[in-house]
Amino acid sequence: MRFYILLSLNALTVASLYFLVASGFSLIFGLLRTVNMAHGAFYLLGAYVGYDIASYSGSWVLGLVGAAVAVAAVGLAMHQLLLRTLGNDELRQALVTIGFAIVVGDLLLAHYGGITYQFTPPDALYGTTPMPVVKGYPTIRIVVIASALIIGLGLWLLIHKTRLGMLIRAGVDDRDILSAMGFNVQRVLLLVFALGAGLAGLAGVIGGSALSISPGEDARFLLSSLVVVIVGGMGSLAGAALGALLIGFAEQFGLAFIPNYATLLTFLLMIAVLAVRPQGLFGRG
Amino acid sequence: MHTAPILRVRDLSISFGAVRAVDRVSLSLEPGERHGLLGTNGAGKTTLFNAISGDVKLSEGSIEYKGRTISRLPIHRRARLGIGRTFQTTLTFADRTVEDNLRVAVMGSHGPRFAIGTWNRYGAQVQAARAVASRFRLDEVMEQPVATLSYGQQRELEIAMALASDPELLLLDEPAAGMSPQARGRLIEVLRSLPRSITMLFVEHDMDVALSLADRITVMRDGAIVASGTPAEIRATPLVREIYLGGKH
Amino acid sequence: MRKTIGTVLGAVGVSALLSTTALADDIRLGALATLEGPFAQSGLDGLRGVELALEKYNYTVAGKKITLVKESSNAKPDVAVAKTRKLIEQDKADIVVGPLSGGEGIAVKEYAKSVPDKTFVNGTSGAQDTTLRDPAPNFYRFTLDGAQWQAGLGSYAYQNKGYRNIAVIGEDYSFPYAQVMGFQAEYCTLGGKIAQKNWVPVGTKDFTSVIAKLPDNVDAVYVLLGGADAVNFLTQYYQSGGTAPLIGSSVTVDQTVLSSKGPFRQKVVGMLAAGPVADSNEDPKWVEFVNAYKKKFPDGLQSPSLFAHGYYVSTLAVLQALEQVKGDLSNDQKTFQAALAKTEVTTNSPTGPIKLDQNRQAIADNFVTEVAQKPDGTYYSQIVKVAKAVDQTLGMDRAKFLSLGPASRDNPPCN
Amino acid sequence: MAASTNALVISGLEVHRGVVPVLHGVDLQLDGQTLAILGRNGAGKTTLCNTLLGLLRAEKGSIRFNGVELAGLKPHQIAEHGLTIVPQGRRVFASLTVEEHLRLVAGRRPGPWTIPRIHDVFPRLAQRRRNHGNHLSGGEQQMLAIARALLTNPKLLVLDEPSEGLAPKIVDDLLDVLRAVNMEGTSILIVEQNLRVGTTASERVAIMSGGQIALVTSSKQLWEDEEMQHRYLGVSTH
Amino acid sequence: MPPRFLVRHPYLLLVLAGVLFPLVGSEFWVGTVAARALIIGTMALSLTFLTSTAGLVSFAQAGVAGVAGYTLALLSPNVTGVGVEVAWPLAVGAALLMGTLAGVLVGWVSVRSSGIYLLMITLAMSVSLFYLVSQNTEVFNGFDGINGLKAPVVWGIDLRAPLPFYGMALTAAVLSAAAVLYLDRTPFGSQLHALRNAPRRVSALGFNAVALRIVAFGVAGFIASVGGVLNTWFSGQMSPGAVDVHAAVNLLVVAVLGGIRHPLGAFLGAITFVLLENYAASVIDRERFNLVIGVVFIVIVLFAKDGLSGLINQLRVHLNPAWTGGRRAKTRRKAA
Repeated sequence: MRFYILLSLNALTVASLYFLVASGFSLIFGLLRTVNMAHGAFYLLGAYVGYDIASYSGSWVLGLVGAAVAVAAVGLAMHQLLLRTLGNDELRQALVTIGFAIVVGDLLLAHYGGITYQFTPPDALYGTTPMPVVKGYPTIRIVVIASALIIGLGLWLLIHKTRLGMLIRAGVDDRDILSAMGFNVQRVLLLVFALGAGLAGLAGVIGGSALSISPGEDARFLLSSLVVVIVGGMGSLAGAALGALLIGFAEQFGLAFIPNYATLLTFLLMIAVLAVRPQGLFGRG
Repeated sequence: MHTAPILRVRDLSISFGAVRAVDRVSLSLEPGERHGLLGTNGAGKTTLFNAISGDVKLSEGSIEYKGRTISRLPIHRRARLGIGRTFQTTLTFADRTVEDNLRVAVMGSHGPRFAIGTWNRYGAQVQAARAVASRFRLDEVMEQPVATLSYGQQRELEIAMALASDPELLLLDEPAAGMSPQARGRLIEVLRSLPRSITMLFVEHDMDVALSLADRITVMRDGAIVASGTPAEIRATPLVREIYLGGKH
Repeated sequence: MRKTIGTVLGAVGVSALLSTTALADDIRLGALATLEGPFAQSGLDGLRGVELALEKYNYTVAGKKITLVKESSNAKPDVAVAKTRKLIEQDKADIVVGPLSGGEGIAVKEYAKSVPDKTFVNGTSGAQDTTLRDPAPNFYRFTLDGAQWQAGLGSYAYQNKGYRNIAVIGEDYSFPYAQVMGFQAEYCTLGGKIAQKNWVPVGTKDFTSVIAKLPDNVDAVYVLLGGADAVNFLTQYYQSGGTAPLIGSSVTVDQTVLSSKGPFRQKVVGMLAAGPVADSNEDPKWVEFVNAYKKKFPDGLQSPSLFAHGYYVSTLAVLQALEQVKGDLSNDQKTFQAALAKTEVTTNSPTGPIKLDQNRQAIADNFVTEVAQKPDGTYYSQIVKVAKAVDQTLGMDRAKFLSLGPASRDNPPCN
Repeated sequence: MAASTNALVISGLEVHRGVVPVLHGVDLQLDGQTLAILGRNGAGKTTLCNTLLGLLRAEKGSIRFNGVELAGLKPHQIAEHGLTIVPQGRRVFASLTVEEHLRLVAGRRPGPWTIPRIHDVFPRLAQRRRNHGNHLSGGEQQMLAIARALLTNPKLLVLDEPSEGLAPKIVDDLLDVLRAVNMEGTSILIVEQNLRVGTTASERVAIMSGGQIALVTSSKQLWEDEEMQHRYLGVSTH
Repeated sequence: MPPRFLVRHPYLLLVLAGVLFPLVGSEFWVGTVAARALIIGTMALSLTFLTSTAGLVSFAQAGVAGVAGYTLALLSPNVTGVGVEVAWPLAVGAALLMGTLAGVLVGWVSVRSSGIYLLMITLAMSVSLFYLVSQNTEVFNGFDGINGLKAPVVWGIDLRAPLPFYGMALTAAVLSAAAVLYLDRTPFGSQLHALRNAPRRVSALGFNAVALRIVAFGVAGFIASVGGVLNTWFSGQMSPGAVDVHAAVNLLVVAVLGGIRHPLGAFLGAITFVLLENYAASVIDRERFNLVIGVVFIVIVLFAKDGLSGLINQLRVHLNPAWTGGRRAKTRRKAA
């Protein structure tokens, strides 16, 4: 019993982290139709930048905020310099972001080297929170779950309850008509791109605290984001949540029971979904 | 002489989500008949078309072609049975030559498919393509990429491709859409000159084209058939005038 | 016009092709390490070892200048072979030191067979079969293999720590298999039991579900993870409230991990491990080595890792043999290779004497260590036991050892 | 009387789709009144609308509104000059509720149109407040598209086939609303396939054919001249 | 002026250059750099074939090549002790067959996806293969892979020696490229082009578009397998690294560099890639290869839509307008 509860908690943690990363990825795709293959690089960049800010300032929270802001800025720069000129050519957009990801990944390796970094979160977060049945669960992992809930809820409120959210939804539905109604859609796109990139940076700090930061994490989280949104449906927040949960549970239960094929399981899940429902579970088709 | 209908649509309905685009439509075409479909935008003509050609799944009802139920056959199987079609927005192989478009079209329903000899070995198919081209006066532009043709020529190619596949039932979706008056006239001539071995079902906005080409006409509104008859009968139906012209106050 | 362009292009092309011809009398030493990807840090440290050794000889042997050519792989065997070929064919290296990781080692050994007139000296790659089965006559390994690196650990855990029942968690590939084999050779022979073996896919980052599966009643958990994975595991283990003591492999709490930034380090003090180096070694030659390392590489690790050490002693062996043959690489290097096979690194070795067996595999000392913290806050490994002159068959008869077959997930069994 | 303000002058407008020219030299003027553009499918009517709104790029020519050149401006900049559209196929936002549609555009420009007034004119929209755009009937969607456009308080309202798929009763209501809108000073450009709607909605009609304006005449004249209908529209009432 | 037949068949020049290359290149350049470029080019050719004719993109071609590579490894003598040893022609045949089938499988699973979605589902399949082979130890020997593979000795010629190996790689590359160029001129090629232009029309004409598409993936699978077999011999081993996400990205990079709209762009891209790999390192810093390749890649995507082959085409037109291709010039004359 205790084992299964622990497993589920772990699956939830992993799902939360995947959701945090994938939500930004999905958001960007939803409005801009851009498959941002540099999203993993944004995650890793956020993690490193957050680490630097946190160790310099001594404040983990400042690292969290700083990483989000810095990565949002980098995202904006990438959008303006590389993506904007390509218009609506999805394939070339994906390709150029692959190039950007290669460059960022290599620069990070050059600057931070191959060693593993790990945040020193506030003492309150590093340790174990007592819980019934399972006795205790790592506090930082509860923080991960909580942040996913908060960010998820925040995004939901943003999209469904605010004026910006109305603009975003309208933009997803019909970009042209929105601009013909007098809205500067380009500005909304930029804002969303920055938001999506910032989320990746934020996730980098949270993921770097719960796990660790090292080269290669960029490709890993890009892949996980891809799988999550492909299963859940590109551009759908609920889809990202569902996809993250499915992948998180498949991965952790797989690791516990068929460790040798755990990762394979998640990819087979994705292929199965795609073959039957190419637009993903929640995707519009 | 009464023969069995070549196409029989029975109680066909098609829904997209909550919207019922085609609502219990029944229709039957005699061999050799030229049948026009009229109706305003959104009346369900193209959806009905797509259902017959296999592009759209039907929700209810059935479609029979030469006595055989084809409701569940995939598009290409229907095409091989002799159902050819054109598209409202030109759907050609834009960066290939006219010749290539036509000879591929010739091979579609009669093969060979997946042929990997050089074109020299498929003289009959190439000849057939040339024959269709000359009927549409496309032989002068045989080696030009389609994208460099004028709009009118592209429309003609659109129809030529459907004919190249040697259909028994030809579905024409607004064949003259966007063409200049002269081109229109030429197109009508070509369509008229087609042998009666080809049964035609066409959608047309241009009442003149429709009325002058059709033996029978069916008028649709909001997914349902509201009138059906010979051109003369349709001309005299007040309902049709109202639908099509808004009618006088 | 077009002709001119063609001529120019041709000229540029030809000169590019010719410019790489070797200079006459130098000895060219190729060094192959991983400078890309997750093992980049280890590779960098390995190259530091090569440079330290060369510096010791002032880049000269018997009046001949030694030119160092570095090349980087990414821990993938095919890349390692491609880069080795580049070193040999393009950079005209006479001798190659490297590679760094297990799979690379086997691939390079296979390649070595096709160029018998060149000499290959392993870097730190620890796969048993690089030298144990089907060895290449011109491939030498002056470092211990994965199984040897655990020598002393099993008996120390059983006898000194009193562990009788342990669980294993390791990455699912040959290096950890070999390490477990080395551990079991002592531990299981003494009567220790292994309650559970968990092999997790390479690249797993979240181990908590495996941790949850660990039995409650074990005396210790034997962890065979390295680099970022080790950092993640250790963090997650303590966060999950793990209390059983940990035993590490050769790379679980080495300097690359102990130098990592993160709070997990507070918890690993006292953790048992074994490997070819120990930071606290009081051998003056080790101290000298460490000081030279720190002096030359102020931004290096706090203490040289086993990668720096492995590349260092391997390069030293090459230089020693070169000195002996007076830099003579003629006769398809046969003279040099014979000298190398007999080379013993003793006076120069920071970690005790090293000699080769019939398969050109090192017999050397191995250290059992515990993690400790210095007053300045840095972490290091402290020697608790030295296994002397460990050979590749772990003291067993060669035929009997070979009959055990290659190490795998559950071979050899623990009984 | 709203004449002589909100004047639109289009001259020599050329637009391509890809490499194919769709509009070749459109000249048209609208002067504070209502103008209907009639024409067959593919004559270039929708292309003209989309170019006016900046959704398509003009290859050549000029679009001046109240003396300001609009060609080359972005859609939202053009909207700031008071142009708005009720697009073909309504194109309401599927994931916004009726209420959200209205709130999104209301109050951005001063003018007579407010949400309460919209609810007054289209009580059906008030009832359907919480429904999403894709859960409305065709007529309701059309009302919403018009409401959305009116709430921007436009100086020039472009309607692209507003009668498409609507019941005659609804079309009549629609025409009443448009008349009121025009009375308040908004110019109206209405693109239609339906002869009756086009001629009823406006005093003047322009007939488009082959990407050009073939004829500008009074609605009355076109409605009565069946020969003219036949010649330009390919429809006839005889 | 070059002789007429060379103008008419400019590709013959390339073949000639390939044949003559060993006369100027060192052993390393021939046996390692050029051979590797030809192998990578052949694998990338499978992608440029798919894209330039059928308009399909695939991230799975490295994986498909890997299926062939693993099949060959498992049926050849190796030092890892896995698989069954059979005669080498049989092993090669089986490898090509399995690779082709893998291509067919990729096409079949992804049949409902297009564009960017197709890219993602094929990436997922490729990554699945990676996890399968790296986590299965019984058959594929997991992470460590299969070692000690060698090209055979045929009629006394040791195919693993640099020059014979180069010859073999060149032959394979030329034959694959010729096959692709030939297919382009057959009805099947036209049908694939049709599929790229207007898949709906293709069905409406009576073609089974699904089958056509799957066959295209099969052909691409075969070509990738040719590259996969050579690559396995070239590296002397087969391990998950050959089918990981980096391998998939690299192949896409190669194809895009060379120009994904022309089949032969694959070889241009491969040559560039291999040269960069060997020389970019010495230009900036030995370890910063990825930085260079990333920047070059971005520049190509941004400024040369059709990659290097596109640039060369533009240059050719610029230098000699009459070379625009006899066909179009002819039509113009006819039309006039």
